[in-house]
Amino acid sequence: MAETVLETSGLTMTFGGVTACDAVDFKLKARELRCLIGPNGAGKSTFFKCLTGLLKPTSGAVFMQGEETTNWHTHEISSLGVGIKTQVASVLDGVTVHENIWLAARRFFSSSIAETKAKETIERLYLGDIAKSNVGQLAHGERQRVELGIVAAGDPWLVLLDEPAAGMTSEDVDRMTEIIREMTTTAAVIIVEHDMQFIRSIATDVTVFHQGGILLEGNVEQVMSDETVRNVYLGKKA
Amino acid sequence: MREITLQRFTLSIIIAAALMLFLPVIMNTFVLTPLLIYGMLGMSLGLIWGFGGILCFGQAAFFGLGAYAYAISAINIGESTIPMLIAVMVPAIFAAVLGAMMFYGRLGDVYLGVITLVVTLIFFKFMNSTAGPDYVIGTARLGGFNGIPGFQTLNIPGLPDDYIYGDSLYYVTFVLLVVAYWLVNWLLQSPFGRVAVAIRENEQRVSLMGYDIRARKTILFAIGGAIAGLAGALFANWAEIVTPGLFSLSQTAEIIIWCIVGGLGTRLGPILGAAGLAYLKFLLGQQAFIDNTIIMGLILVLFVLFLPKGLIPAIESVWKLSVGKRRRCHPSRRRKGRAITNG
Amino acid sequence: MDLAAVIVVETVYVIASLVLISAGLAIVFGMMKVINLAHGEFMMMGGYAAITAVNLGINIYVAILVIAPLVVGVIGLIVERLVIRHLYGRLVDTMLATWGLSLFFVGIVTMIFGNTTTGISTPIAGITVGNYQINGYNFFIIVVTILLVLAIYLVLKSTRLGLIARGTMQRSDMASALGYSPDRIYMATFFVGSAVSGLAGAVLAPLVGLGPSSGGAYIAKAFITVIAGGPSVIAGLISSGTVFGIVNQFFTFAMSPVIGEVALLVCAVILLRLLPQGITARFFKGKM
Amino acid sequence: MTMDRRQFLTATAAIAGASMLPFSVGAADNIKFGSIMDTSGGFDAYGKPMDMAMRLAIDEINANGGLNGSQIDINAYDTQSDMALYTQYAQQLTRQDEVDVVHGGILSASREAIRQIMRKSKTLYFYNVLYEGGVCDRNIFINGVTPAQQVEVLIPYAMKKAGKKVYVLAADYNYGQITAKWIEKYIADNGGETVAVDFFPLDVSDFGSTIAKIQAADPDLIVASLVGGAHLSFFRQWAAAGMNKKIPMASTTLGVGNEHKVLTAEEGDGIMVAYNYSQELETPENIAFKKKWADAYGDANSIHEIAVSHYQGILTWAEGVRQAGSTNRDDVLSALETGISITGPGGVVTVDPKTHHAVLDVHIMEFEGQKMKVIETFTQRQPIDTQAVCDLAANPDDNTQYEIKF
Repeated sequence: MAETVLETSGLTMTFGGVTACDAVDFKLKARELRCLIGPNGAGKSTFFKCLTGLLKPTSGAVFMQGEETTNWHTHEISSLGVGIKTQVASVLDGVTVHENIWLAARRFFSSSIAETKAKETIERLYLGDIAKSNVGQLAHGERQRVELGIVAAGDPWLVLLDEPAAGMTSEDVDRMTEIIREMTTTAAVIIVEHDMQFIRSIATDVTVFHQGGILLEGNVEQVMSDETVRNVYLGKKA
Repeated sequence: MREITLQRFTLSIIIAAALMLFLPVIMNTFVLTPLLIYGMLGMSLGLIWGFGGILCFGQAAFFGLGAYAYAISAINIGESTIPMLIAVMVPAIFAAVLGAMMFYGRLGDVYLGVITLVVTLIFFKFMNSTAGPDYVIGTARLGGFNGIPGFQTLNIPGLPDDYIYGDSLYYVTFVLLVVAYWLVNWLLQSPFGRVAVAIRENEQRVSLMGYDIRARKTILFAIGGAIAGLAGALFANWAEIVTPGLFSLSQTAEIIIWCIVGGLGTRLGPILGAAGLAYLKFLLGQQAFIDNTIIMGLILVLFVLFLPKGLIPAIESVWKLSVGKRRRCHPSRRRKGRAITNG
Repeated sequence: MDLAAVIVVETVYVIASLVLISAGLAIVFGMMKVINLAHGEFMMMGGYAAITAVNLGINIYVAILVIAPLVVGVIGLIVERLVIRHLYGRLVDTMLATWGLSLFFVGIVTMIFGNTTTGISTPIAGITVGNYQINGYNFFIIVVTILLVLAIYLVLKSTRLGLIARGTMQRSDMASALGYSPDRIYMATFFVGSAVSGLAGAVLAPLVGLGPSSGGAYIAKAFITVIAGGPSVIAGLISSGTVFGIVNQFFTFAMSPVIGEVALLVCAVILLRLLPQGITARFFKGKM
Repeated sequence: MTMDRRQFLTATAAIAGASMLPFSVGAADNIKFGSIMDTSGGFDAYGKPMDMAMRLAIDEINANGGLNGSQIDINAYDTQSDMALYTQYAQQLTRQDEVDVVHGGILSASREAIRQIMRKSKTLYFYNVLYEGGVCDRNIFINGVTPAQQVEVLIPYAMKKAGKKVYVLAADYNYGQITAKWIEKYIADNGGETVAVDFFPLDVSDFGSTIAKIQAADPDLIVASLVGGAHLSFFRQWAAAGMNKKIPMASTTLGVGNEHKVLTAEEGDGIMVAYNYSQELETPENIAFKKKWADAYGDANSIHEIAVSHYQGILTWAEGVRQAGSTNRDDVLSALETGISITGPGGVVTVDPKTHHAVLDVHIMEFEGQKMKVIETFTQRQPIDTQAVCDLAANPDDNTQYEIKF
């Protein structure tokens, strides 16, 4: 139960003279759900991109299930069984919902199993009605859900989500919460998020980023009531 | 699902066979053969550009390379079977190397265009400067601007004196085009092809799914190179001479125009675009009233402006519209039409 | 020693002519992210405009420096209004459409002037360096190029248009944010870019034979120079022009003009592989 | 584009004929004359006047009652300077139009493409262009000047005028490569020294470094076998550097496409050439020819060397048909192989039976005020380069382009 599936040590990312991520040490256990929060520019998105291979960290290391993945390419990291959703919905516009999800499943399973997986995922995410539609024609919330389906289709053991609730209706958010909860039965999940309401509804533990480093980690209520956090995060926001 | 594919396969074979026998009735085979060859060449770019999203300004390089590889090996070997294989392999390997260099270097669209264009120019300039007697591969003189004439042309495998030319070259070309078409079709329906289309749609997403897009693009590029190479070899056999003009900018431009006019992202579009425009060029050559380049230029500009998707999708949608009207009373059947959109 | 001087002059000349033939394309690409593949034909038409004007008895310098840029600028304006403006933001489509235009212009010029090579003589006599004669016109080209680069620099640096243009280079929505119609800015930029292409074609016309398909000889080189130069117009042009010019001349003198050309192309491929965003994306960042 | 009504009508008729009807229907007993020529694209400066010469010749024959009582129909195709179309139209001419003879092709590459098709289909073929020599094939007749005919007289003349150190510039393809060898041979034969030979692909147009290199070598004479529009800039840049006043120049190609009229007098004056034809020839045949041309096309300015060569080639073929009394290929071949002669604007042209090349007059000329002034005339020169390697009487089945070795 207490096995660590993701770990970073001294993860640092500098752009020119600016240090966006400053020697971050971070650990995540199997089937844990963790939210990364913090004001804009706190470094949480940079940290996220370093985990997913979209950015190559300046120094430090990333370990996934004990294996060092520091300078790996994105596709190599996701091939380990990591599901990733980026900030802006990244889906395949010109093809159908089913094709999107099938392709994601096909990376890990044979064609016929992928077909079953895709069907299951489509059921699970309530995408049945639009399974044959081209993703390009869908509404924002639906696209976000399709991307979640892509993430889920490969049966990942680690899921990384960047702002999954952004721009969604409350109904969509509820559905999303339910889906993510279900994911945690098999996978560890990291969510980068602004929406405090969503975070409260879903998370137990949060990590607060500030000025490129980790300010505080702990239970969501406890963190929210912390004076320092209120100052740097909520204070600034107001 | 499988039954439908089989049915469609049989049906298309029958259509192809009927076309193959019918076309020579209305047109001479020596006019038809190059149209088929250009169709194959158009298809090769249609595959990597229309389905793989790789805009290659250098498809002429693979075409020329195939033709030259055939001519040079045919002079050295004599019998045509192995040279045909070489003519497919050489451009494929070259495309793989070039593709690996570009895709592993993560070059963007425009830069890809520049590099492929530059590579074509290098071939053009190099081949043009090989007139001297020092440029020899085996017993074949490269010949510079004048090119290489007088090589062994296609023969029945194993019988170097039984040439396949004229009408029989037409039939062989037709069969090869149909085979290549079906291979491309099969490829596009396979997981590899579906991933390729996905890469065209959104590289980052596919990479996030865990697919190595660099390797896949490289392989697709090599397949496109191989088909262009085959077209080049057939062209060499038909023209019985290869010249550096095969590598020229205008040749490259024409291939791109074929694809745009026919319709990118369709399987038949580039083939029909190529054959149609090549025939138009052939007809224009028999008059002296208007310069051919004006027409080609206008066609390209007008298509980009008004029909950027090309003829085939336009015809398809018009047809669907009219069929849709007729079928309005059976709303249950309307869904069917769109399943093709991604193919 | 004299030979060394001659080689230096020839090299500077090659660099200058690379910058000159690429400038119009660079302006349009830098400001508008539009690659005008009819650039070579714009140059060719600049050449024809100058030659026609000279044949009509107009002073050769007026023809080259005033008439040719104006004529081609106006052609550019028409092209922008009729074709390019419908395609903003569609990089590949503009490339294809301008490629079509280039074929079209070749055809039109062939119909008007015939497909024969024409030209005018250079207005400047040869210059003697020690035992050598150098084409005096080379110096004219070098001077025109320097003046052109200075002019672009001054316009960008100290005029209002330049300010907006620089803003637009960084962010395409800048012009509208500043309260200017981007449509107007693009139109003006394309006019200037076309005029510079016309100027380049006219300046080179006395040196090379001019035919309807002459443009093809320039477009590839200009295209490569601009792309390899990267996002900054002036720094990009000068840096890539210098690299390519030196490589080209070194191999030309050491071996032959063909090897020189091929070396230039190979160098371009290597450069783009190493610096895929162009030289100025890595060095001279943020310069003009 | 200049085109008179008749040309337009023929052109439209040709489209109609070829596109509407899959198989052409001409008047059954008319002679079918096939023409295949670049009248657009990069080489049309050569091709257009050749096409005009061809139409002039055929109209003239038809006006005089045709050949053996039959009128001649022209089947003409524009290959647009595109190699693919050469093969295509050549096949069209032989298989669909079933013509009696084909005249045409300009560049050597196009000739090699056409030649093989004509040979296979046993259609008589005439190639009427100044070229590098060495083609040995019984099915083809070649009417242009070859290097030995031209270079052998030009080089001694130029060397006598300029000096013994020679720098050779040549176009980098078959023609240039082979001609450069001949030039070197004759330089050596006349006791001179070849300082350097530089080859330039046809699209090179910047000769700055070459001009510097030439000066470093400091020759007495330049011989230029440069071809096409891009290479024309060499002569401009040469003059712009003031070199035309310092080192004399001879050329084996300049003027063939009327380049002396494109260069200014300033740039061109003094360049030495040797060809079969000059507009300045004062023979009655030439005066009559220029008048006919001017009557048909407005003025005679566009006439050039290979247009005349083409005209003479057609006259030669017509004479062959007359003597054979039919258009049957073998009969015409035998008639031509008797060594028949015609007198054209460029003088007497005789078929050499051994090589199927032409025996003709060559004139040494100098550019002067955008004209080619005739200095000296050498009559009835044999194509000795090709004669040295080719004997069709002994080997009628030969099908090679020999590269002449010394």
